[in-house]
Amino acid sequence: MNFLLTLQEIVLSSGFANLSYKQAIMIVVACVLIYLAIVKGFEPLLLLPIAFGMLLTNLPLSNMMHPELFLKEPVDYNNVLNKGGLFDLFYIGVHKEIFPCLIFLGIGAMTDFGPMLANPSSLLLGAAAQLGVYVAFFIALLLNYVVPGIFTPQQAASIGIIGGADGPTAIFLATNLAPELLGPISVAAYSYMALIPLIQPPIMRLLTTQKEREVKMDQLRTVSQAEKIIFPIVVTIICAMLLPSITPLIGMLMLGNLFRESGVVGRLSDTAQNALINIVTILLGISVGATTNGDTFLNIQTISIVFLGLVAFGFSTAGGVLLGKLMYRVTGGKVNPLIGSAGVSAVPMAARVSQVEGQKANPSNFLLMHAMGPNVAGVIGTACAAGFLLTVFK
Amino acid sequence: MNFLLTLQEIVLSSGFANLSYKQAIMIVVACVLIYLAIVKGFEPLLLLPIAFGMLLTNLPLSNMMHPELFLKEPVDYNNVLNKGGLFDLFYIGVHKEIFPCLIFLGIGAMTDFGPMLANPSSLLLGAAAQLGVYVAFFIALLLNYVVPGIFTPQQAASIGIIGGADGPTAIFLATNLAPELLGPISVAAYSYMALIPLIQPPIMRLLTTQKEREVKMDQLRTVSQAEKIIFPIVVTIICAMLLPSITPLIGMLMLGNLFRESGVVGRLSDTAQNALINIVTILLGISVGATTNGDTFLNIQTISIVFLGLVAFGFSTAGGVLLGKLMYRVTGGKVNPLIGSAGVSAVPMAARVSQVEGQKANPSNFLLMHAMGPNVAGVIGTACAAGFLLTVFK
Amino acid sequence: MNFLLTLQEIVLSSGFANLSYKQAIMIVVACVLIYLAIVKGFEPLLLLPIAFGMLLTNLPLSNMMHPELFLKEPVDYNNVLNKGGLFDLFYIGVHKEIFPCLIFLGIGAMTDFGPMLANPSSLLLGAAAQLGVYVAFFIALLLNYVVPGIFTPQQAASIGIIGGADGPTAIFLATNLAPELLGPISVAAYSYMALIPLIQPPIMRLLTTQKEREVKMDQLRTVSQAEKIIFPIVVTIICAMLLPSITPLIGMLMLGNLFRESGVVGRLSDTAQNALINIVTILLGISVGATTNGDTFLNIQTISIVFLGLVAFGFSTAGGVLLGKLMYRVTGGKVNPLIGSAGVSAVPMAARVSQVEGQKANPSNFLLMHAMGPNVAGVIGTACAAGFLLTVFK
Amino acid sequence: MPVSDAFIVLLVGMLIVMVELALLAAIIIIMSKIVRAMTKQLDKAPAPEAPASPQPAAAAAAQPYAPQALRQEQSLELYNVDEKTAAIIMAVVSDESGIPLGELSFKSIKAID
Amino acid sequence: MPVSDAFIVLLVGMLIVMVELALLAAIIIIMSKIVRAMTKQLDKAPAPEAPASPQPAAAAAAQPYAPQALRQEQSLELYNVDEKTAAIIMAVVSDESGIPLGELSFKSIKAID
Amino acid sequence: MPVSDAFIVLLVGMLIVMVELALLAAIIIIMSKIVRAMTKQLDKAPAPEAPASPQPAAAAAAQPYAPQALRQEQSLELYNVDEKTAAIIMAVVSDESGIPLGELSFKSIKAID
Ligand code: NA
Ligand code: NA
Ligand code: NA
Repeated sequence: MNFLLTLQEIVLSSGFANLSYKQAIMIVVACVLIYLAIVKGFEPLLLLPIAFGMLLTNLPLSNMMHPELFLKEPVDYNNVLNKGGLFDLFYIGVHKEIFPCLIFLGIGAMTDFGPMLANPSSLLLGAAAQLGVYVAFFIALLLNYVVPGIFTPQQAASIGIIGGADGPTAIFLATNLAPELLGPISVAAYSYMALIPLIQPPIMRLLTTQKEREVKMDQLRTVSQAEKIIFPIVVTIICAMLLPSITPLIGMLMLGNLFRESGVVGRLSDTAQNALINIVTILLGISVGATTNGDTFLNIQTISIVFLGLVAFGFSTAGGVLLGKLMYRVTGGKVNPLIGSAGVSAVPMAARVSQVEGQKANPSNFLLMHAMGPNVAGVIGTACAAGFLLTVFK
Repeated sequence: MNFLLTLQEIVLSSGFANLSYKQAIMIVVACVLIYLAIVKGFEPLLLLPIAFGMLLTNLPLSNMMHPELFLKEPVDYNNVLNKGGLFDLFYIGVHKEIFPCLIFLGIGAMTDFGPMLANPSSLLLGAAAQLGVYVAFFIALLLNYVVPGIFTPQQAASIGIIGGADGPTAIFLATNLAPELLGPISVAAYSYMALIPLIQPPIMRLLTTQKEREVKMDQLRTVSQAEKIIFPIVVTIICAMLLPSITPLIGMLMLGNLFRESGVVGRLSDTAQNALINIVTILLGISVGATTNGDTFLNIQTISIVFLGLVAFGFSTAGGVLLGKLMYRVTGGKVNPLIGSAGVSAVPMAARVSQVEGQKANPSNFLLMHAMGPNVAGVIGTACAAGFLLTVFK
Repeated sequence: MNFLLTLQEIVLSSGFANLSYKQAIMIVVACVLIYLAIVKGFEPLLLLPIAFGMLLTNLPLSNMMHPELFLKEPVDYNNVLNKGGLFDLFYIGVHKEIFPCLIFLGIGAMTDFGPMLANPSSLLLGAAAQLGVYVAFFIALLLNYVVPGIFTPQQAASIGIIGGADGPTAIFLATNLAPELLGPISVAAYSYMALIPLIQPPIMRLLTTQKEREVKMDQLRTVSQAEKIIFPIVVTIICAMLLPSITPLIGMLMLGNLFRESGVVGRLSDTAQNALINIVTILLGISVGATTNGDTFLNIQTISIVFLGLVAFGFSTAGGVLLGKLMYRVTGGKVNPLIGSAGVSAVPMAARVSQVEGQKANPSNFLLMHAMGPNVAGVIGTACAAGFLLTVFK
Repeated sequence: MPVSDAFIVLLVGMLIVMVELALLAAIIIIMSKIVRAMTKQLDKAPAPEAPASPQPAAAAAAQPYAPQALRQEQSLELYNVDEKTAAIIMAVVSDESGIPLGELSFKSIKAID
Repeated sequence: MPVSDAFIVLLVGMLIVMVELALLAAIIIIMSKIVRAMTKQLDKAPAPEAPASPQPAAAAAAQPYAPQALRQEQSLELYNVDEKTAAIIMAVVSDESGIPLGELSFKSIKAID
Repeated sequence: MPVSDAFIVLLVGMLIVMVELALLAAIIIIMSKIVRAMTKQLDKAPAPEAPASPQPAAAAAAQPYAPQALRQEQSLELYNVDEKTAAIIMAVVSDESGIPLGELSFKSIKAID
């Protein structure tokens, strides 16, 4: 052993000597995402862990994630445990859908379905706002005529679901149908969710008249606790019966909501909303981010996903607003079409956008509670869309 | 691909087209249990997740649980991870006894053994109240003369432990000796625990005289912190030495209690009592409930377990009360036999029943603290009984 | 079956009939450690779980831990899951470095690097205080001349890291290089950390003059939030680039710190600092303690580790103080060398020792904030030292 | 996958989602009617939280066995405040405090003048 | 398993549980006596919680090494400081350190002048 | 491993650690200078916490979309209250509520008289 030789070895095995240009680009991208999450407030709860996972996985030789271990079915878990890095172990929770389901448990415990129960037609708006899911799927497949072989139907379906504006559902579907695209799909989904206040208003104004936007809606009726308790049980049975493949996601969402509304398991509801969802968010965020190494991320697919995600959000917004216009007609002007755009979920941001746009048209307008109906319905709608796509493509 | 054909496929692969009558019955049973948990307050912290797990697992094609993957030893965990559904993954924590042990950690951190330390003869009452465990075991084996082959000795032992009125211990033993009966045993255990205020009073009144029930007991001495700190260490060593098979359960219970009493690890004690036990309760409850699919649940065994569980609770109550009567004699009337029934644990419900019955007999009677002694001793007693049954039958 | 025979079997299969003298000694050692943790307040958050794990694993036939399952690479995890006891399952989290990394996430979220950013020369003191790591490594290897074959270079490196006074880093390195010594190394590390107020002052006084100790330092500048946010990102990139093998540890530490400083993910920061770190601390502590069964613990190696740990702490303290003296010279007396000893980390205990010693020399001296700089720098320094040793010896 | 098939997926997919959520809406309407019809009985039924785990004995003793009504109805009195302002005040308080509106209870809102 | 064997299990099982818990009772009695005999020494021993993890520096400095009783009554002495300033100092320290005022203990506040 | 090699590890190891932390120190110094140079812009930038998960609707409405400075300076108006009392009130509120003073904002404190 020799002083200088040892030093040299250390230097040669350092990351500086092994950095590829793609990794360097990805490190910059990760730093930009961290900037957006912290300074611009882009969905930081998920984008910050995702971006940091992206940073770590692209540091040369860090060796913390090997997405390839999970791409061949059946996965050899003994191999994953022996060869895998730290993030591979976290990623098992994503790959086996444990994390998205537990996040939905927490979201269920945080969600008040009251406004939707008070106005069941909200559910139709929540359904209409899935339009972007299918349109983006369709366009993704059309892209094969431009770049042959760019997306399989499974990949197209996973990209389409970005339009549902539901992170865990997008991750659930992508993990099942196109795990190789999990990274770009989740980054796109969370980024566009943060951009909803910029994306939606122009579309909403384009599709509605001033008169429609001025509509003030009747106050919502009070929903009894019994209705709120029965609701999650009914939804579980109906949704799981119609589309069995989505049972894990919808079941956990509704269990969380039952924890909340039952009033007898406050400590479980509290843990589902706090400790559990936070722990899972950290582990899921990091490991999803860590799937984005330079080679798989920097390509034409990722750029297309960024474009298709925007298309998806746009058409979902339009779908909701258009059905809102139809309801405006049918009800003789009792429904303000602006609440339709809230059907894309992204709870509660999309509902706030409806509120803001409504007040711009008519300062005495207070649409928020009405928009919360389609908003939470959109979560169920996206889960159903995901269930349909799973049934068809898995 | 064809529009109508695709629609038809979706319908044919839906749960409605695949529902068996047994599943339908189980869904109704699950809804009844949810009703009991929420509206009647039957041990909702565990019964609600169990019942929801039961609901989800019986929705056709939901495919979330495959108890059969765990029934052949050695279990092929690579297969479990590849083929298993969401609840199979949660169930690993039950099958490997991680969850019952962590729940006991939390229970230990919540339990004050002070009243028992102040009156060590409580321990004898806690032991006597295990009578139902063995009687139910015995009767379960006798049932083989009625329905040949209905229960193996291992199954009988697992059923007997219901009489201990300790959920995690029952799950621990059943997982070890008769995993195929885990579902009905845990549902029976938690349901009867909730029914203690109905089951115990008649037996208590039948076995005691008015004069006995009127006995007022001396105030308990104060227990020093040093005793409370030494106690869990001593119990761990003694119990684990006598019955090594129960070390995981009793060790974690006592570690939790040491966290509590030591006063130097408040943050660990707090987490054991809250975040950790809540997370584990959710995962354990759902996956235990999910083991009850229609085929294994709806049979003569389940009905027998419901009957034997009641027998077990009854004899445990009687055992405690009868030793209480003996102590009443021996001490010349200083012990109120009503505190004996609290030895079935089900902390603190059984102790409250003693309190209520005592006050009915003598309005100035305040037995609660005296009943807490046998009550917490019953937890240790049931663990010992489980250790004995494990030693004999595993 | 026969009454007496059954009784006899129970007795023969009890722990009392199977206790070895080494196990008895270890039980006593565990009780002494529990005493030190509770009554003397020796780092109880980790020492109490470790000691209890030690107690449980040495109860005969308790069968909760089989460290040998993890010693042959590749580990057969299917075997671990089938044959392993409760603590083997917890231990997977240690063996795969999940637990040390998650503890570092929490520590990062708890640590304020502000004092170090205000005075970057702190980092040099934090580096100098790694001297003990290498000296202890060197002496451990020299011991081979006294007891041939006592320590391999990997073992010596793992022992040396005790001098870093960072529990998770020590566990991380030992797990990687010398898992067979994990028990004694962690017990020594946490015990000596608790003894810092006894170990450091004599060395500090020996190496400094009264005049040096009297130095009052200028007030630290305020550090802006922007600097605190950029810092963890920069450290991650630089450290992971230079020593890729330490990325998991330093990455999670810095992610936790970014959670803290970003101000936009308060709920993740809170969970990292509380529920998550507490849960992991319990599981890590118990299972690390459980690796110490009598046969592997009671030998010349353990005694040597106790001795080498003290050497390591001493030389680390000296290293920090000596560089402090150099800075005192270079700056013309502006730096008080007493803050150098805080570089051993053991946050914030070592910094408090600097404060106390400074005030003894000059009652108006207030060194605490200045000592916090080297103190938190020591965490990074030890991680770098571990990264170097991993690079060389793995 | 040919374009025609993709288009069929688009159509069937939208249809399924619309039908499923319409079905849910119908069921909710029916359920609401049933619940409101029998509401007086049910409303009193929900039991108090019955902790499954040990808790301080003395405290426990005070808890009744019988189920009781949770979250009793609350009437809000307004003084010199119109409903809109009241709604805004409530929203602001909820926002500032981070407590969901459903869990806040306002007894009265009064203009300070 | 024949009935006779099942009955033996019943008997031995009850016996084992009774013996084990009786043994525990006996040990508790002995332990209590020993503890109470040496109680004066031990009672003063339990150490305060010594957090293993980093905490705010200024607050930490105030903590002594030696074990002491937690939350003892505290009288605050002021030197050349009026009450108002003292209150502000305490509030600031509490704020900076993130420790609720109730858990901070100030022994004296002195103007450095 | 021969002694000489062990000694080389000792030397190289210390060197690497010193160099790495010196490098970090240098980068921190540079970073600090840059940050302080452009500090006026950046300081106002950090956005408020934008929760990714559903939260009470009414509350949410009040939150603005645009990023804004956290912890903006606050001027406190006092009516019929001397500063000392105000400081005490603030400290008590902080203590009772468990909210660090820095995160509480008092707009005015008025004696009810
Ligand atoms: Na949606
Ligand atoms: Na019991
Ligand atoms: Na260190």
